[in-house]
Amino acid sequence: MKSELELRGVQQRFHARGVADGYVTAVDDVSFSLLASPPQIVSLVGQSGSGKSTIARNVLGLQKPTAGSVLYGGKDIFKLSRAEYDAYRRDVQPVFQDPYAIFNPFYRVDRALWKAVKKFKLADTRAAGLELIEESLQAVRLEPENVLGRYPHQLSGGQRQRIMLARVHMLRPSFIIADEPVSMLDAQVRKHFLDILLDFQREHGMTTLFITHDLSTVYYLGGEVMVITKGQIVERGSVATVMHEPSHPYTKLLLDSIPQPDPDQRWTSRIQVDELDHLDDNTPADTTQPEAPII
Amino acid sequence: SGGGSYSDKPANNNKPVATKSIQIGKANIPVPRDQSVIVGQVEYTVFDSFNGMIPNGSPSGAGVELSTEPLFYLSFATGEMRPWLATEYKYNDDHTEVTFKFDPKAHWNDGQPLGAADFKFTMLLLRDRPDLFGGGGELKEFVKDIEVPDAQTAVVKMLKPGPRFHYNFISAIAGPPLGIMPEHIWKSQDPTKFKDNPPVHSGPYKLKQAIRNQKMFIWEKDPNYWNKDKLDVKPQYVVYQSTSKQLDQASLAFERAEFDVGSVDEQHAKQLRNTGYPALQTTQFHDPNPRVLWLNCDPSRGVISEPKMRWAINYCLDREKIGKSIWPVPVPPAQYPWADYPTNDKWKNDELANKYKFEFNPDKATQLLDEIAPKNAAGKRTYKGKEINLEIITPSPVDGGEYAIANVLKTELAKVGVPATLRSLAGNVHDEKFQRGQYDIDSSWAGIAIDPEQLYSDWTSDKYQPVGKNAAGKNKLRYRNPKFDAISEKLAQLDPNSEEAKPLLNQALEIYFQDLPMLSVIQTGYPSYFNTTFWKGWPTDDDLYEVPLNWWQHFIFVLGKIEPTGQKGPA
Amino acid sequence: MTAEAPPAVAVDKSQDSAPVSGVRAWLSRHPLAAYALRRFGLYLIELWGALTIAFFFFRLMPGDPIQTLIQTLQQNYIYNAQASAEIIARYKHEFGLDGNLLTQYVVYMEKLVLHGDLGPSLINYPTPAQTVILRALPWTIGLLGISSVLAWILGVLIGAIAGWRRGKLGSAIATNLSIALSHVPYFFVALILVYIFSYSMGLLPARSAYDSNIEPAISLEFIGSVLKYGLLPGLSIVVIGTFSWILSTRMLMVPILGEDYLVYAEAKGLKSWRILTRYALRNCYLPQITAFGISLGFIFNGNVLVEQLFNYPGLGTTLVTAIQQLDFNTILGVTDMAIFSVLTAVLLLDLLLPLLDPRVKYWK
Amino acid sequence: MTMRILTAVLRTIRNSRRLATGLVILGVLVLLALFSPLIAKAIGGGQDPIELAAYDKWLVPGPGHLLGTDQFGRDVFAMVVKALAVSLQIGAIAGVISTVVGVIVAFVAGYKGGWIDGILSTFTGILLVIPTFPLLIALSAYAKNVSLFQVGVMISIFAWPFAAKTIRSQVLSLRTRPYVDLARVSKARDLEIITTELLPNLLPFIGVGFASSALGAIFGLVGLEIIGLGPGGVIDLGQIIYSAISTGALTLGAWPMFVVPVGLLTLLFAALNMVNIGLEEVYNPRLRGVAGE
Amino acid sequence: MPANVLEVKGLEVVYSTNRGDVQAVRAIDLDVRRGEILGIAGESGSGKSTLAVALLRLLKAPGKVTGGSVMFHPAGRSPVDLLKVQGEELRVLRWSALSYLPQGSMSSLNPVMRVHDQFKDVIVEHAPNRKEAVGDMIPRLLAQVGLEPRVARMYPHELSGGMKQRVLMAIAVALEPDLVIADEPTTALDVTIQRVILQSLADLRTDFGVTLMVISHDMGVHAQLADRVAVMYEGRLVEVGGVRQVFKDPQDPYTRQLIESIPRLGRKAS
Ligand SMILES: Nc1ncnc2c1ncn2[C@@H]1O[C@H](COP(=O)(O)OP(=O)(O)OP(=O)(O)O)[C@@H](O)[C@H]1O
Ligand SMILES: Nc1ncnc2c1ncn2[C@@H]1O[C@H](COP(=O)(O)OP(=O)(O)OP(=O)(O)O)[C@@H](O)[C@H]1O
Ligand SMILES: [Mg+2]
Ligand SMILES: [Mg+2]
Repeated sequence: MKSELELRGVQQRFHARGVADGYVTAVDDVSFSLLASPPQIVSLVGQSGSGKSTIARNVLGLQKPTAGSVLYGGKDIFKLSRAEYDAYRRDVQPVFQDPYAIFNPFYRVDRALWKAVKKFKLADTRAAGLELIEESLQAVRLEPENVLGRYPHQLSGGQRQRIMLARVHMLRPSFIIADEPVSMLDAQVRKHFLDILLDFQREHGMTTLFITHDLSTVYYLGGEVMVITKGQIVERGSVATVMHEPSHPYTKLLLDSIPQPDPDQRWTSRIQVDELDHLDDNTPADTTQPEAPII
Repeated sequence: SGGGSYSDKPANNNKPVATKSIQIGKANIPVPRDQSVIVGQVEYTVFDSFNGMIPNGSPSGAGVELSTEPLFYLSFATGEMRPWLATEYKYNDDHTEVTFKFDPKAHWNDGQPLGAADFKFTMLLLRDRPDLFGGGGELKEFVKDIEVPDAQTAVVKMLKPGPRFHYNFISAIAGPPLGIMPEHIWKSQDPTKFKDNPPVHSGPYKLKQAIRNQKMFIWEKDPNYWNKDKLDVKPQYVVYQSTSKQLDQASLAFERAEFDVGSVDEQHAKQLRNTGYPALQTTQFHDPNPRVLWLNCDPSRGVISEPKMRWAINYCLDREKIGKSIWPVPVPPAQYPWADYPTNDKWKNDELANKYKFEFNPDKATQLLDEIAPKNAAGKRTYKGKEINLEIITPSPVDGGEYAIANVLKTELAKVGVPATLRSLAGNVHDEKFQRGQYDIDSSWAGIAIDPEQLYSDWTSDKYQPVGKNAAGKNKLRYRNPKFDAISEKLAQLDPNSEEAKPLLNQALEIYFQDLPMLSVIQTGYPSYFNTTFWKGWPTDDDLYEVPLNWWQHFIFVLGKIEPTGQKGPA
Repeated sequence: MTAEAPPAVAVDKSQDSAPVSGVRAWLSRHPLAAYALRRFGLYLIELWGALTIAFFFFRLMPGDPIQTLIQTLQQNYIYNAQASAEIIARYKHEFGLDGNLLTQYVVYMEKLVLHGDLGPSLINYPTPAQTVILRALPWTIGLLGISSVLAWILGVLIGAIAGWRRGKLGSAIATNLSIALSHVPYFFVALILVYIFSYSMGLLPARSAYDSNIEPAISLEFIGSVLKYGLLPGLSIVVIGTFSWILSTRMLMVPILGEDYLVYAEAKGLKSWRILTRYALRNCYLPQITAFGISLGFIFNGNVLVEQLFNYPGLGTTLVTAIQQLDFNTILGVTDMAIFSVLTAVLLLDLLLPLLDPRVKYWK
Repeated sequence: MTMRILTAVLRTIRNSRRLATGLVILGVLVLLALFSPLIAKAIGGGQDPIELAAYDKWLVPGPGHLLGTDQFGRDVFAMVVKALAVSLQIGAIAGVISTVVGVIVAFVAGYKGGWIDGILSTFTGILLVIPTFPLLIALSAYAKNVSLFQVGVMISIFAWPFAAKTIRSQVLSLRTRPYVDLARVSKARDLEIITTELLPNLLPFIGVGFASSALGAIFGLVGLEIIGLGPGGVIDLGQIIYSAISTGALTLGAWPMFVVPVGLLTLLFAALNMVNIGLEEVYNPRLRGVAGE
Repeated sequence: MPANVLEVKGLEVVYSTNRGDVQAVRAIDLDVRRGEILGIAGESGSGKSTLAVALLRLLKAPGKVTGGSVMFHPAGRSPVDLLKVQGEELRVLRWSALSYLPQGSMSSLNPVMRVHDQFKDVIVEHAPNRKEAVGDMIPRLLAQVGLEPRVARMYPHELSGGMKQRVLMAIAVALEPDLVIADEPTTALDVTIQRVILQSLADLRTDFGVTLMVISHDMGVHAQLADRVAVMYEGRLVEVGGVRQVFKDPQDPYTRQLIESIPRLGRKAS
């Protein structure tokens, strides 16, 4: 029972003055569950702003849903006892979207790994810890000497993402919550990365919730898929079924819009622009206002 | 060391070495320059009110002095007492009644006669209205009634002997403690609200204009002045004006003859002299207040309440050095708590002064200190088991003379093992602490006294207040000595010039020297600066015909003596 | 949008589709009005808080201010009479110092709010403090207001250009000068200006606000005189003020330079000046407006010494005089005034900025 | 941790010439201040050169007195050196206190959010608009005998809201960074996140806050002295300048009394400003390589 | 009219860094034919953007062109070497002959100017004679990319990413330039919007006859849009050819690898 992560009627609203009723509903009555065994890969696809990251934050306990609950081993994760909380933290770990912001620019990248070693008591001695770290780095096909002791800005995006993977490899959680881990990587590195995730599933029995807007990666990974739009899951099923026999029009539109890397399969029909235009949604308007200096 | 002092040689290279001619600047005044005397003064805040009975109801140092007159003038320079509004005062034998005769010619500047009725009106108003400044107090203590047998005669009947009652009507340096007000103006007014603007006073000048934004008062000669025969002032206008806050600016204005009186400091004056500036005339003026240190005699303040401690402090005072190097101009050391005017010489007693000789002698100080405040194991002086530390305060700013005096003392005290803290406190913050006795040493000035008993009467036990309570302008020293009290009480009943008073004064002086509640440090010299471009005949060191010689009330006598040079103002 | 989740209660309420109260519905449909209302509420709270803090600061002074005050005044007049209980009682009442602290506070606030009355001033008793302040205010606004605005305009312009043409000699000079001088207090510069223009060259007056030969009136002569007398004090504020605005504008400008829209504007082949004014400057002067609003408060603080130096009949001189005489009503009045004007300026700016800058969200 | 900060500091210094220059100037000034007692001793030759009437007054600069003497016959050079120490001290005291308080308030408000933030921010906002000068006077009347330290504390009382305001807005933007989330899923506690994740990244802002409080304090002190509420027994640079002004030293030809302390202060501001700007350049990747002149 | 709009010869660009110089573009020879859509492909860091900014003369320090020539043949004007023109000459050339479509969904539009004014800017600057016609031109241009006229009155932050990108496209062709260089025009957009944009780009060529140079790392984009594709690798041009040839019969091993590594629907991980 412990090895189940379940969302039950999760709803997440945010204050947004200017919207008719004062709130936006980012996640709307979402329920699904993830099983630790057999290990699986469940993908969540949807366009930007559809609520994917919000679900990830709910699952990770970083954001308390406004309604509904996230259950871990049958218990609400916001009401766990200390021991249960420790287990939950140990078992549910993320790989985040943005490889640039995930590291504190002030520290060397090893710190993220060492912190995991210390906080989760993965090793008793420094030497043992180092061994663990090196092993995990190798598992994600990074040379420890190329990575350790470097600052984040000295590494490429792909390298950074893989360090996050190494962290997960070290922790061996039952669940990986991967929020767009590959969107910023180029094709080759991306493939590489996906292969590692598949490895994890196969060799270490980790279940992954894979969040993406890119259907081709979903296809590559296989397993289950859920399609989300406007906070609601509109379609779910095995990748094969959903990709080949989409039932929801939104899924069809998504599939249709992927540019096929084949000049012989060019689009012949046009899609209508106005059905996509929303004046107030997506693209978070940049709110970065330089702070006025105080004179 | 060094190549001498800055003002020894012309500092400004762009100026000729000796200016024989004066570059006359355009004074910032709205009246003809050659008919005006311009007095440089400090800050004014009040421009529309001339009621001295309410807080800040009247400006001071703004020329009001030229339009108000006392009953008598006393010149410290000559010792001469000049009857003015009154022609005489006369006590009865037991000093319980005093009669003032008024000059029949006297009238207010609105033409109404001035006399005994106004006197009576003013005195009774103040006696009965303790909520007015000057009200209650002395008058309530002494005045039973006032009779006015005729328009020029006022007879004050007193509740107890008051041989110094007439002091209240003498202008000695500043104005008299009590001035009289025209009954016909004030009778129908609420004295807490009335502004008396423009003021109905008497005096050779009348207010022409007060300009707030220029911080300026313009006084114009009153053509109907009642006492023209005795005093014919020469300038048509006297302008009182705030000077620049920076000394270089202020003195530049002086140099350009934009001011006739004041507006330059000693250092810049020295520079002017050295550059051959022809129109500067400097006259020394001794403030009737010597610089003194007030010492707190309250036992709760610890070691400072010991006379020996006060003597130790006395031995630490290097009066010569202070007089020579600290004060802006060289001044003599002081031993008596009054100014060294010839008028005051009669209060001196050289025999006593020699017996209690004031000298700079740190060794003697150390001896005394070892007796009362031995050093503890840590090498710190202690009094009754507590380490001593003196709190010195002063109302003077940190670059002022009194601060510097205190600073020199502090340094010397440190050398004999007495640590002290020194703080300059702004006006009321200082007064608050001073009045409440929350200090050990206060570096400031003595009060003005016409005779010593005036000082002593503030130091008696009945005026004592414990530390923390406001001593209300009286015994701020918290001095208590029954013997001194007794002498002071007897003196209070006597004419100070009488034979009986003499031995008592000597006794009091001896007690003063023994206990030293107040330490005189130096006689205070203030140079006064006059510009001779437009006016000549100012008082000089050789012919010091008047003190005080600038903006105070006695200034009218200076204005009566000066003459125009004939210099025309700039276009 | 704010990061926190709404309280569960609020969610439940909207879920069971209970009719939302009329006002709330209206407000949610008119976000600008809702914002203005909230902002105004905050303004009132801040105003009240600041006035209260200022009041208690002064009233918690140790000792008995009125007693000291009367004592001092009596000494000034060489009245040797003891301050009578009557005098003390009388002026305690006059100055609003009788009763316990809370009563004093209530009385003070009541007078202030209902009648705009700050109580009698001491430096010019019995003139009310507000009269004393209002008398000085036009001069301060004239001198400091104009020169602060001028400094702001110059500083923002030069700063923008310095950021824009960074790497050029002129820009380097402006920047480094600003670095060195932007924190120098006004009165240092004032002194140097006085030394040069007034002392050495005798060109400009360094005292007072206008020529006393001229009667104050709306005449060319008078205005000319006011300008002439205001030139030096004004200039000292403008010089240093400009430097600090240069520095901060440049700091705002430099990151903007990396913005894509500037590269894009360049690619559009627009003239350099046009890019600077329409693209770069327009994006960095808005925060400077807010900063200017806040800096208004320091006009009351920092320029006191300049006025003092020039014997200028403004608020600064009044404040110093009031301080020297411990005129609490006036000091507190000036303080209240500063608080009021800064808060009001910031309020107005906050309400106006969303209209000026399309990016500023009024629910920030 | 300390090692790491040290290397980070070294790294940043290497990256900015302006920062390095600022630090060097600052270092020289601090050294000068540290050695001021020795310098004064050397000048005085057994005697205290800044004792009143130690020498004749208003001596022109010469071999004996490099910068001449003042109106009380004190050696101006010795005064300036000692005053520099005092000014630096007051700056440091007020800078440290207001920065520490400001940082704590900013972190509590910015990180906790909610009503705590509401209250703290409103309070800071209120303090920000109260003009400090009159209040400083009221405050100094409280203290019986203000020491340098107490004056520093008083000035800090009004300086911290500035630091708090700028830093809070930074905390607000930093606390949503992914690395904070990463720390949270790594079981880090709030305090740990604040101190180890957020604080280091705020160093430049803290530096700016420190510098402006320090500068503010140095001038605040002058203001207090002018109204006679300064700390007893010490001379600071502002005081020398003020005294030069009020005595008209410039026209007397005693220019060192004005020029030297003004120069030192300007140097100090310039140094602090350079450090600030340098720090921002180094930490703000957008400014990197762009801001350099 | 010459058949080539642009003839790049031996272009070299270097970035100097404190760890030595980085050769971002190495000896590139490339012709752009009039009226075609040329795709530039290559993995991240291969120098695509550097090439674009060098051609547009927008290269900023520490970047520096160290060699080569770029002959530009605008219609109705004499050919110029883009690397040599300076100041006013360059400014005049911009937009009316050579325009730029940045990856603008977020930040290429001035946030404080209405869309309308950002159009007007270029028109006033480069075609003052058409100032009067602005009122008609803008709605027409917007309609061309499928936007309503009211968009002109909006501020950038009121537009979605896709709308911004289309506004930029409309601005890019406002003066009917000879060549439009588009750097990653769809990268930050959703697939659905990307498709719309790609459609519109194709329309632009049809409607305005402009020549397009489209930079993207997404091979799918090139397959859908380009006539010819140039593949870059480590600053070099490894292959240029017709789109079909490049995809079906890649000559260079790197190109082959690039095409193979694309995860695509219908090809599952083994
Ligand atoms: N902290 C927040 N405060 C307010 N609104 C938020 C917050 N986080 C997300 N939202 C809103 O919730 C909606 C869903 O956002 P979310 O980040 O979950 O989308 P996403 O599917 O992850 O998008 P992307 O693919 O761009 O990452 C969006 O409209 C977003 O603006
Ligand atoms: N300002 C710069 N300083 C130093 N090196 C740079 C700079 N800009 C780019 N480079 C380097 O030049 C090379 C080419 O970069 P460029 O941005 O042209 O690549 P790209 O093909 O556009 O990549 P992407 O697909 O990620 O946009 C890279 O190795 C990059 O690191
Ligand atoms: Mg997301
Ligand atoms: Mg690129």
